[in-house]
Amino acid sequence: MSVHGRIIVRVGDCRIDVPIDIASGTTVALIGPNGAGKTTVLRCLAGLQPLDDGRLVGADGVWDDPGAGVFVPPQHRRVAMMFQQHALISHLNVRDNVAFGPRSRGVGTTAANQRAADVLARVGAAHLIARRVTDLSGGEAQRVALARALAADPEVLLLDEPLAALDAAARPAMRRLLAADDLPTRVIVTHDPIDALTLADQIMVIDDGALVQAGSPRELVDTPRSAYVAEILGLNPLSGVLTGDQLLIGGYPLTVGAHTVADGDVVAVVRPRSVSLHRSRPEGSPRNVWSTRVEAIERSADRVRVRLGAPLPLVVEVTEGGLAALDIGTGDEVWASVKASEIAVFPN
Amino acid sequence: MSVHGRIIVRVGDCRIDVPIDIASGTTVALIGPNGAGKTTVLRCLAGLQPLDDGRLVGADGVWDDPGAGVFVPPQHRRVAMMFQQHALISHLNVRDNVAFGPRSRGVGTTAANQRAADVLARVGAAHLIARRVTDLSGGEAQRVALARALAADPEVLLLDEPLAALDAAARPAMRRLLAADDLPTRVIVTHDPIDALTLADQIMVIDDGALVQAGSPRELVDTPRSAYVAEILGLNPLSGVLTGDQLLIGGYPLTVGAHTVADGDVVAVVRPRSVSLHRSRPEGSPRNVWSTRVEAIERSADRVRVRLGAPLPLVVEVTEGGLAALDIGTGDEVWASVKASEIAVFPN
Amino acid sequence: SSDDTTLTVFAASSLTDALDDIIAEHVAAGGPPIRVSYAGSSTLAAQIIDGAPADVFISANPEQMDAVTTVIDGHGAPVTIAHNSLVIAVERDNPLGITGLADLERPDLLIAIAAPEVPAGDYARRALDAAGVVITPTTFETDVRAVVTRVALGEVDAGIVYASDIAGRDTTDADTAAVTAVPLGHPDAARITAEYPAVALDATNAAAVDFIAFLGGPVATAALTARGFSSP
Amino acid sequence: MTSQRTRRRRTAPRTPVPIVALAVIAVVFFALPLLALVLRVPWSDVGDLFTASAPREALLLSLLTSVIATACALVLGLPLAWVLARTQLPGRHVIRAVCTLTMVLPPVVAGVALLAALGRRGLIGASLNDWFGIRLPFTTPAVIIAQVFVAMPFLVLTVESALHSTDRTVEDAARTLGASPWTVIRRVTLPAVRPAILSGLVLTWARALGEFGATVTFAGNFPGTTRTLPVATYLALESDVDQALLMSVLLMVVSFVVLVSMRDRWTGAIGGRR
Amino acid sequence: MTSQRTRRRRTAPRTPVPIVALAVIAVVFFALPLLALVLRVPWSDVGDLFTASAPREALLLSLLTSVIATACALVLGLPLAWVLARTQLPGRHVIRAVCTLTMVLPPVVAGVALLAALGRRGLIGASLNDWFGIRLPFTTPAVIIAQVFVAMPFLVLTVESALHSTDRTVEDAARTLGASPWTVIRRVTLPAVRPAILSGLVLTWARALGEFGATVTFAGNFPGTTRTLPVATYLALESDVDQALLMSVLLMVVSFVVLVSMRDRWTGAIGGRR
Ligand SMILES: Nc1ncnc2c1ncn2[C@@H]1O[C@H](COP(=O)(O)OP(=O)(O)OP(=O)(O)O)[C@@H](O)[C@H]1O
Ligand SMILES: Nc1ncnc2c1ncn2[C@@H]1O[C@H](COP(=O)(O)OP(=O)(O)OP(=O)(O)O)[C@@H](O)[C@H]1O
Ligand SMILES: [Mg+2]
Ligand SMILES: [Mg+2]
Repeated sequence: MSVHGRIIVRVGDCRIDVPIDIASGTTVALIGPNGAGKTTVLRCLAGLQPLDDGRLVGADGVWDDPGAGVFVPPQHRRVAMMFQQHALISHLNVRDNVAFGPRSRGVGTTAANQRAADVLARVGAAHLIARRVTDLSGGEAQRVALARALAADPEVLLLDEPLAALDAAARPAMRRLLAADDLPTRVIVTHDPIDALTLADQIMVIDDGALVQAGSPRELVDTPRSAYVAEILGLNPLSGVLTGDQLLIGGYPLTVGAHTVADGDVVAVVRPRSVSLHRSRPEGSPRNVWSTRVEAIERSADRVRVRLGAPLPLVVEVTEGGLAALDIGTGDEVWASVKASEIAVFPN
Repeated sequence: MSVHGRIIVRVGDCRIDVPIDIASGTTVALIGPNGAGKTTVLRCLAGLQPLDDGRLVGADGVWDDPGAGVFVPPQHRRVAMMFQQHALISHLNVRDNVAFGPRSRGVGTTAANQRAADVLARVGAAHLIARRVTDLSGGEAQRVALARALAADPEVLLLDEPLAALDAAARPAMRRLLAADDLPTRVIVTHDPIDALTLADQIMVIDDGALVQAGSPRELVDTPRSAYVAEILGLNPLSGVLTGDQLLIGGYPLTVGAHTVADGDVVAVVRPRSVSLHRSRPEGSPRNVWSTRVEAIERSADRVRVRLGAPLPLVVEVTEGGLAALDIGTGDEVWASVKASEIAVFPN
Repeated sequence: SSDDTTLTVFAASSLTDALDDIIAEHVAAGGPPIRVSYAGSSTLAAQIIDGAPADVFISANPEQMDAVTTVIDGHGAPVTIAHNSLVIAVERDNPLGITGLADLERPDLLIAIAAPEVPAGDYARRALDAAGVVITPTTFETDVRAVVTRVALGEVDAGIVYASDIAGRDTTDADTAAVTAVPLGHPDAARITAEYPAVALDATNAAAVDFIAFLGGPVATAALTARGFSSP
Repeated sequence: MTSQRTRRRRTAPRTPVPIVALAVIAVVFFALPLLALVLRVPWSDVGDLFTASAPREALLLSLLTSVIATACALVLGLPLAWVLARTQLPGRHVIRAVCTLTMVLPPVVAGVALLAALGRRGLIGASLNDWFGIRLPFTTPAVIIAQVFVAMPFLVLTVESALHSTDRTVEDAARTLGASPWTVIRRVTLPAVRPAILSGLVLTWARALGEFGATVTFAGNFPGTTRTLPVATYLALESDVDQALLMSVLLMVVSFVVLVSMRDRWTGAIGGRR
Repeated sequence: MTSQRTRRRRTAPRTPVPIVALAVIAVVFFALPLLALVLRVPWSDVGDLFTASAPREALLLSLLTSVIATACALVLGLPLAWVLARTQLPGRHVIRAVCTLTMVLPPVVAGVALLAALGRRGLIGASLNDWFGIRLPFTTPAVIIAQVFVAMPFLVLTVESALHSTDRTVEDAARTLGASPWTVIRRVTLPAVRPAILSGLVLTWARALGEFGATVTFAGNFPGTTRTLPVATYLALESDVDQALLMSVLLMVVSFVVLVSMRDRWTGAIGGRR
């Protein structure tokens, strides 16, 4: 089911105004900082919160149009929403929670229970089927909440951080599940850029109630249209002033490559991989070379991120081997270099 | 404050038996799959759940010893716990929630409110200070819960997934906060191996109520003592049968390097970075070369993970450039190679 | 009683208006201050037996007086201060034309009498027996006041009540005006009357003894008669 | 009422001593008069109570009417509580107050009010009588009406209060899963407030069982049809205090057995929690 | 009672028609008799009510005693509710049943029980009298005791029920933050059950205000000290029905004003929610 329109709604002091353009069968990822309004957008789509203005149109007709006085209640939208805080029905056990959707849509008890068992198995929670939901651990509850939304067999799945409480080992399987072909149109709120980039056909970046950028993962990575988008995707954003191919960042000059941005305030983005580190001043092609200090070294399983200090607060990704070869530690002095062509600039 | 002892407790059908050895001032990360018992361990440390057996001794004396009938209630342990579901006091506003700890410990209203304001600013929630906690978004509530635990000024901080609901952009700052020197002993439950590896002095891996491995991040990455630990850290575990330097995995033979493991059932671990991909059969040193199909390609901001099919279900990490050069897509045939010395084996 | 000179009287609640008048006269005549607790005779008796601080007890029937005097030592002699005859209460202007107990046998009538457990019900039954009349009441009210209310509200067509229940009422109000008394219409039945004995619970309490005497005197009798009681 | 009510075994914090002390005083305060009452009962006569048919008849009528009244209160009271809690009805403060007034009114006056409305000359009782020949007073239904009138507010208030504190997000979740408003009410909301409903029903039943003033005023007192146990007890107090005490104790015993046998269920403590 | 009670504005699901219909019937059922009562009152006499001192005196006494009784019920009832809900006391089913019995007992019998315990010849009343010279019956404190005795169960049951459904995790959180059991009770638990406490207080106050049978039996009927408005009303029914009705309506009006002025507060609806 496709959904189009524009959500305009106030919650508290926060005004939300987001255009909606969800194509049938696609997966849309909603990302953005805390309090941006992601949950609110899902609630509007679900019909739990009426629009103040704007309009929502599903493939089956108008869902919400305050101007025209049209409002389709949640149970007639064939959506299913999974809540950030799970919202399990505490007096029903796991099976009955998951079977709730099918039973509400008129499926018989046996068939609904069968469906519950199937879906629970799919999310790796088959062993929890007879448990009281009040006895579940955080991650177990999240699996059950996900199963419950899936079991309802909706035409639009609204998932509010479906993987946040899952353990690392379970995530890949669950990601594959969320990417499965047999699922309907999906709208997934996530804080994990990797999830957004790998799962979604379209990413909507929301900040402070407004849509900052929407596009395919490729588009967003290649041309993040704001520093915020770049940062959220794990790139290094720097603000500065551009004059021709000269970029001044906090007084420090960088040379940038070919670009189409007008002179003035800009944001530059540097990928962590694009920066090289050296023990001594490097010779060669990179046009930007500077000396700095290592502020921190963060290790993950198979990569190392080096945080650099003034003049340019960049994060640099190196390999373990590279780090060993450099033989540097926190506080040491290093040389950094980046090619002009690796610096992307956008208007601020 | 240091805490030592052994937690033995039953919850439902799950028996938890975990030795505890937390040195003063260190950060301990608790990782493990959903339902492993991490939250339960925190609750025992906090004094919210009495031990069935075993013993807990803090630096200030015995905390819990069911054998001796000793039990120190939570309010006398100088711990502060942050809950997975936040557990904010819904009739108090944000400031009063955060000031609750200091006020309970006898700090005057003005000083407690000042402390609340300071700590809220530290977690990036200064603007929420006057809000009702029932009006917060998921991530906002999590910041407030974190602030509340910090403001209590405990000697042991127990944090149950403190970053799960935070947006990607906020996480680095919050990680730095959790790594700050002025914080007391910390026990952090997390599902993010990166957090465990970068924040913790000691990692405890718990599975099914038992301690699977404990050690420094380096130790765990270098010598994961089980397939589970390897998997949770993002490595590729494969089970097989070892005979000398020959490893048979589901019928497929691999050559492994020098090792000290006895013949028989073993688990082999291959790092995603150690595997190379090629369009055609590669010539050269790697002793393990095989042909397979690309099952999936997952992109993150600046790396690409390629999931390989039979005979060896491995995940391989390549660069965007590398991928472009290979010019492969899902379903294509590729050649994979891994050096014998890059395969680590452990007894199963 | 905080003030030792205050006299405490426990009186049957049907005496309320008459006794309030009498006490006013008594005080006006230089008597001590008096406080009264009105309730059903049986409640009062139970309270006195339980040690309630009463100086004078005025009962609406001899049985409760007996119950008290057999238990309490040192009481004075009970004096009957009033009688109360029975009448038939009907709606204003007697639309159904009831003229006596005999008419109550009419099958279409809804009739209320007090339950036999309470004095008024006991008297009513005796009156009916004396008249040889057999009726099927619709309800046995728990007190006689309720019988009057029923008639006043038109819920029943007739009821057997004390004369004082109707005569003693404040005639200015609408409800009471809706009730009319019809004599029993049978001489034997008319002789059945309720008796109000009063006693000083401590014969050595001069004020109490004085008050009992005052109750038997002409001032009190006049007040009681004005409220529909008959003199002993 | 809880987004995720946890049922963990936990260390119970010690109850502060002043709380225990006051609770003990409260228990003694309740238990002592009841004990004194029981001691005063002439137990040697207890056989009469069961051979005599009057108390048995009254007890049966009391049980029957109070149970039916409780059922009626449920049928009418639940919807009323729902509307008060869940709609934004403009006059709901007034409606709530109106529906609470019968608790405050002396029961006899409540009976008078019922007569004024439903009696033979009453506001609509007159029409009922003239058009349909229905006369409510002096019938068993009148007993039930009187009991419902004075006892229903207990159910309404208890349930309304609980409805306010349920977790609406759980209902939201049910709605997005396709549940109609009815299904949400039936399968999500009502089960969530079940303890409140049960305790409201107990309060209502208890009040109905003990009801005297309104009953005697509106329904009268006729053995077998309108003489309930409280009415019989009241009358017995006039003539035979011992029998009255015996009957009260009978009422107490019946209620006691019912209340104890419900154990923790009607207060919301979960069944077998240790 | 909620780990995270959300206060989002939401689309209210439409209330199903049968619910509205039944609620309307319930409202009519309550309103009609009260209306009929009000219509029957001789409003022309209303002046007398305020010039005569007796009704005013009775009203003041009723307000005073019912408020004190409610306060006593709070002081004793909260701890009792706490102990019943939060301790694993072995005999708590029995204790709860004992503390609920006075709701079922006909009020007059409750008064007899109080006399049996606290009367001058009573179980402990005799000792009180002999040793300390304290005589409770027929005093204003006796009125209050009678009211507490019959009305306190409403508070206990309402609060206990709410205590069972609070979110214990929030209390756990408070404890790890260093809060003593007292602090947890005072700053976390009691505020969380505040709506239940308020509605329990209203129920208790209402029951105490309307109390008649136990009062007249245990405390008697002395103007100024024990004649409360319901007692005065009952008495007036003997002689002057109109005045009795007027007084009842006075009682109704007072309660009505109090109830309406509390708006949604005592039922747990949050203050100004639309
Ligand atoms: N009832 C309310 N009253 C006032 N403000 C509210 C209310 N509900 C939500 N808000 C505010 O609206 C904004 C959007 O909330 P929303 O829950 O949609 O954020 P979100 O994007 O889901 O955030 P998160 O990632 O933290 O879950 C937040 O600033 C939140 O504090
Ligand atoms: N009251 C209970 N009754 C029965 N089982 C329980 C109860 N509480 C917890 N459990 C079970 O105990 C196990 C451990 O729970 P715990 O909450 O400690 O897990 P966890 O490691 O924190 O998991 P997660 O990562 O999902 O939060 C789980 O299997 C859970 O289902
Ligand atoms: Mg959210
Ligand atoms: Mg957990």
